[in-house]
Amino acid sequence: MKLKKFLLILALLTPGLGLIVALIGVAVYIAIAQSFGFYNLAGESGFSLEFWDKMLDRKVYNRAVAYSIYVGVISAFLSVMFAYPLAIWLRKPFPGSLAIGAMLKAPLLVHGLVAAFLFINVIAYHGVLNQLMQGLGLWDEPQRMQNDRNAIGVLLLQTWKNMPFALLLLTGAVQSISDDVLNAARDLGAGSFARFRKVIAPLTVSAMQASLIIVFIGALADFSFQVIAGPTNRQSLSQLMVFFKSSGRWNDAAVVGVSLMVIAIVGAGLLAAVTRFTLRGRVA
Amino acid sequence: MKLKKFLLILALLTPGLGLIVALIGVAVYIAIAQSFGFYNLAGESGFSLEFWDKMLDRKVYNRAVAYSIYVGVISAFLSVMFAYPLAIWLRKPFPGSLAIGAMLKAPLLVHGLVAAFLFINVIAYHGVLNQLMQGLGLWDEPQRMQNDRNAIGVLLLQTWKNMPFALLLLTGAVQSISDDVLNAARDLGAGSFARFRKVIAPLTVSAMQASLIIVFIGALADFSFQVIAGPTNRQSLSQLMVFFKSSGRWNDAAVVGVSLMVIAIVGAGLLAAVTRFTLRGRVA
Amino acid sequence: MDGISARNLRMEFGDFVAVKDVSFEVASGEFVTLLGPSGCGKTTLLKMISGFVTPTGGQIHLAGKNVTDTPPEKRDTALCFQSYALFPHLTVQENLEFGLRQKKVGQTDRKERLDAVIENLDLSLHLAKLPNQLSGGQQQRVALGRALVMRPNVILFDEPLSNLDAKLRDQVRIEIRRIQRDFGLTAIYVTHDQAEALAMSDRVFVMNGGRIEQADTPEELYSAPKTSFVADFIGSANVLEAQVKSTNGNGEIELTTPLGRLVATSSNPPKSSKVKICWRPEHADMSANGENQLTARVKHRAFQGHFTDLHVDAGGAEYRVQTNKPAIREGDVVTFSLRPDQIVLLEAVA
Amino acid sequence: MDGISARNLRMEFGDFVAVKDVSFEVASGEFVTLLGPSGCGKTTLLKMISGFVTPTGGQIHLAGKNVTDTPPEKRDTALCFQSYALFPHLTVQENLEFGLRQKKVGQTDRKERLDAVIENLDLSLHLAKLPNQLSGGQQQRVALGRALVMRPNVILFDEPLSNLDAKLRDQVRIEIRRIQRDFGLTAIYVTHDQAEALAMSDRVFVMNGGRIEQADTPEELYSAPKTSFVADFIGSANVLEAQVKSTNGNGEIELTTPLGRLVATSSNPPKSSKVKICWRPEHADMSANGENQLTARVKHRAFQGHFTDLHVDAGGAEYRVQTNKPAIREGDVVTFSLRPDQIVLLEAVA
Repeated sequence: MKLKKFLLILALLTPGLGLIVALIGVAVYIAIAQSFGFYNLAGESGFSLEFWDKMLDRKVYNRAVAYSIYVGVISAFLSVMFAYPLAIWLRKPFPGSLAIGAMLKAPLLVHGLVAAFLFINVIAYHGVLNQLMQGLGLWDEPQRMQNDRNAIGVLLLQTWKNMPFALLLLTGAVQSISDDVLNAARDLGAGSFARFRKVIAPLTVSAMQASLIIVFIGALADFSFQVIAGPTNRQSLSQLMVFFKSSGRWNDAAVVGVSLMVIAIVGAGLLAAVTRFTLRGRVA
Repeated sequence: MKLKKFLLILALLTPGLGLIVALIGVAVYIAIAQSFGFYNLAGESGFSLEFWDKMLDRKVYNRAVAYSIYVGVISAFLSVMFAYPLAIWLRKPFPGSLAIGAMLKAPLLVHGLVAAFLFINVIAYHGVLNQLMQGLGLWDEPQRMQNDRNAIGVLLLQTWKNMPFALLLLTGAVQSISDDVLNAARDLGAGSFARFRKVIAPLTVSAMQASLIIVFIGALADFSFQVIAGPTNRQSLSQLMVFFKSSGRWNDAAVVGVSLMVIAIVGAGLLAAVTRFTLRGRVA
Repeated sequence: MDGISARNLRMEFGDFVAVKDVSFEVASGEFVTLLGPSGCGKTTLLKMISGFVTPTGGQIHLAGKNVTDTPPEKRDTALCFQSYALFPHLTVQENLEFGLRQKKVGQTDRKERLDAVIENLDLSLHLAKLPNQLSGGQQQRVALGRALVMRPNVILFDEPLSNLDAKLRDQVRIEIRRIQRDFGLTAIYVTHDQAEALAMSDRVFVMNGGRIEQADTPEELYSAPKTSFVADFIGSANVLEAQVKSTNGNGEIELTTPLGRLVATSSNPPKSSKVKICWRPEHADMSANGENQLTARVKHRAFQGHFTDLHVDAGGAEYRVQTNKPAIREGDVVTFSLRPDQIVLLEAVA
Repeated sequence: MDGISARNLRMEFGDFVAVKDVSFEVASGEFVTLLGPSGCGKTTLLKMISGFVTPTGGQIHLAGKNVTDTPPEKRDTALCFQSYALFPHLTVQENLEFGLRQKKVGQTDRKERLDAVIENLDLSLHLAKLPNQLSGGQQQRVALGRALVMRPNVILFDEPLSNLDAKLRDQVRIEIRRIQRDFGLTAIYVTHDQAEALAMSDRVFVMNGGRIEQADTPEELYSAPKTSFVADFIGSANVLEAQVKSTNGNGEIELTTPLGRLVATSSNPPKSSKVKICWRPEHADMSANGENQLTARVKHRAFQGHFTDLHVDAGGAEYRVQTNKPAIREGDVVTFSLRPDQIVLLEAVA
């Protein structure tokens, strides 16, 4: 079956697609070049390790790297950790399962920024949570929860935002495991944890990896949650990049941008490897 | 099959889930209340239409509403428009289809902010595109493309970012249509466009709606693309909300936040209705 | 005793009663088939025995032990699934070992049991392969091996041949029976295919509407069905209602039927003055001029090789007749006779 | 002519040749079945006729018109799919109308054609239902109706009964044949089920390895298979090699075989001094003492109701025998004879 018309449509799309691919290629190349001193829009262009050198010495950069990785990794694991049991639970329809599924996926429909705003509203110094706790007499004075040092607010928001996505991916994967295969494992003496470890996890490893990686990359480069709910004494890499860019320090911004990409790629690879390694010998 | 342990896990999760649901409920309630003058952190609390009243009169607000809807709707339609033919094309595996699929989904793995940065890098006033065009002698002087008035940059970025998501949803839906059903349509005399309009589109309407709505809501509340690549003379609703919040004008921020939510819900409903109406009589 | 004993088993799903008060005994080493149309409760019964379904009422004993509330992972049964249900991410060897590792069987014992099964099922060439690299028949053998290696008291089969083509089905059928005998297993085999049930079983339990209608050897089921359901389900007998006109001391019974007067012989007296009777399509004798002579018009003919299936119209109703005369065509009028001992008396008509 | 004519059809997929130089004629109104195991090329051939596959070589004429390169949407054929392939989002009525609307058939004509099909297939009660509200048999009827309403020159069936249970299969089989006759359609029917092919067809094309091995009426195929493949595929004949020892003028042929000396009668002389021969399991006569008397030991027995299948061991090879004596058990030694005219001479041994 040759869908000639679809091929025609594709042919019409190709220049656009090609452009996008070329654009990405060029853009990545430029960012890398820029981080090494080329395309210097402010000063003299030419190869130089100066920008990387200086950046790697900056405390604010190193703290941002550590902080972004922290947010990315923890968010990824929390999201997947919550999503897995839910995906397994929702594998077979039961009365009310549709409603629960919809409710759990609701965050996909609420923009993160709105969620962050709502969240801040609740935990603000004069916010409703403080008022409630004081009203109940549990707290003597309002607690400062907003923009907390350990970025628990950001992690909460990231998990809240990303868990449904992981759930979506894992539900599909978990549903594709046949009842018979799970029943066979049971018939052969595997309890529910053994079934998870030996059958469900290995058979859904791709979805697990995809979830971990996508959440990790998203949370790594978080900007809006950080701006609204993040700790004030830390900066994420995105914040740093935007800061440099808005100060016109393009080469420094490029260094941060390239760092983000490298960390994203390396981190994604590591996460995939760790997942596979943990399930070693049980993965097809 | 009663997975007792999973129910146990769920029981352990319930407080957490309940908390999240309660939190969202409370947060939405507070935002609405706040927009009507309650929970005034700066001045006196109490019911008041003042904040809505004043806000609806502000030109900047009305322009932000129109602008955000513009970005949301156009991004949604562009993403779905590009994703559909690709999804149909990639329905059956063919040599190279995996690679193409992976390439098309790559934007899911690149954080939007990094993409925006790269994009800006290319089209900047002293950027590579201008240099190239001048070098080729096509342009006499550099063109100002950054932060363009019509937000074409933002639309490009939104489409680039969201198309893969729509593709993901649509591919699954399109793949679930059996070959036999498409062949039957063909055998009964339906050409490729008739097959799309009478079989493929009605059978994938849910995925189409989901794609439109998710992209719409995401683009509606866009913040980071807007900050980096958006027109400087326009503000998105998110920008406005963050602006009010950082100025300590909580009630005004709440008005914008509630507006965002209302527009998101109404817009999503309208999009779903329009889709279904267009395919009226052909949808199960 | 060492087999299976079920007492008053009952299973309700909401308002629907899937199994109604079923009791039976299966002797150790016996091969019993649960046969019936879909929805008759045979799969539910199998799931009760394997433990995936807990009966609403009644008890199941395996080897003398009450296992009614024992979960499947703790029962000494092994189930062969219709879909084979091999673990797609594990090699054949890992699939075979799965249960032994779960039950923490020691290395030496494990190896010995594995080797026995690998040899018996001729799997040695496939140990390192994944299930999707095997043919349907090979997958079936691995599934069988994975169950056998557990050395279960009872082995359960859920329509294990339905995904194989006709030729392979015959082969695997023979293989399953051989292995069941070699290992001395008690077997419960679920199928909706009467040919399979007749060919393989020591006894067949014919199920209908959640009950066992008749539990008998294949030969007995075929020659002496007790109800019209059994007569129809096994061998598609022609069933009709008859009025008993007279009986004599020799077991000869005179009947009035829609086909006219028929004479049957039976060692048992009829259950009522109005009963159902049946006769088998292949018992219509087109050459004999004996008693019970009938005339009918052929409505439909289907050549089947060593016989020809005819749908004939007689007395306003349609009957099936088999003949080995392929020359008969649609529209022909045929005459055939039925031997009195081949007319079987069934249940009373309510 | 008004039927189908195919000349030297050939289909290659990469290195694999699915159909090799196939030519045939199907008369208008004829019902032809393509029969063969999976991979024999029957479905590819059907797809060529329907237009979903363009042959690598050769030509197809429908009603005298060369349609070799005509896409399926422009061909006057209608295909009934194995999966029914109903449009799940359309009602039964909309499914039936789909093709007519595509072909822009006017309202009056559309209604008339629709009504004819609805009445003929008894679909009037289901018109407003969606396909998933119908049973398998009803879906099958809608699929049939959707094809019939197009009033095609040629109707094509791709194993249309394989998703129905045995009883329903018999009914629908009869219905398909009735409709094909009523509408005077030329039909090509693909199946791997020999019973279906024998029961339904005017002619059967037995396919093997991309070729038509034999094209004949069911009766001819059964009584006079030309090759060992046909003999085995239809009715599972016992095939063995034989050396021709002598022939006489009366068509009597003396053979030396692994079973000893056998005498066959044939109107045609053997193709070579070494040929394959076959005999059918049901032709083994356990009561006769005629020529070709053989003795064998029963290795496996499968009771099948009106006959019993035996696998017997004779001269070191295994043969299938059918008997109507259910008392024979595994291990018994049986004696049977074969009538010379029931031993069929097949192709020469290379």
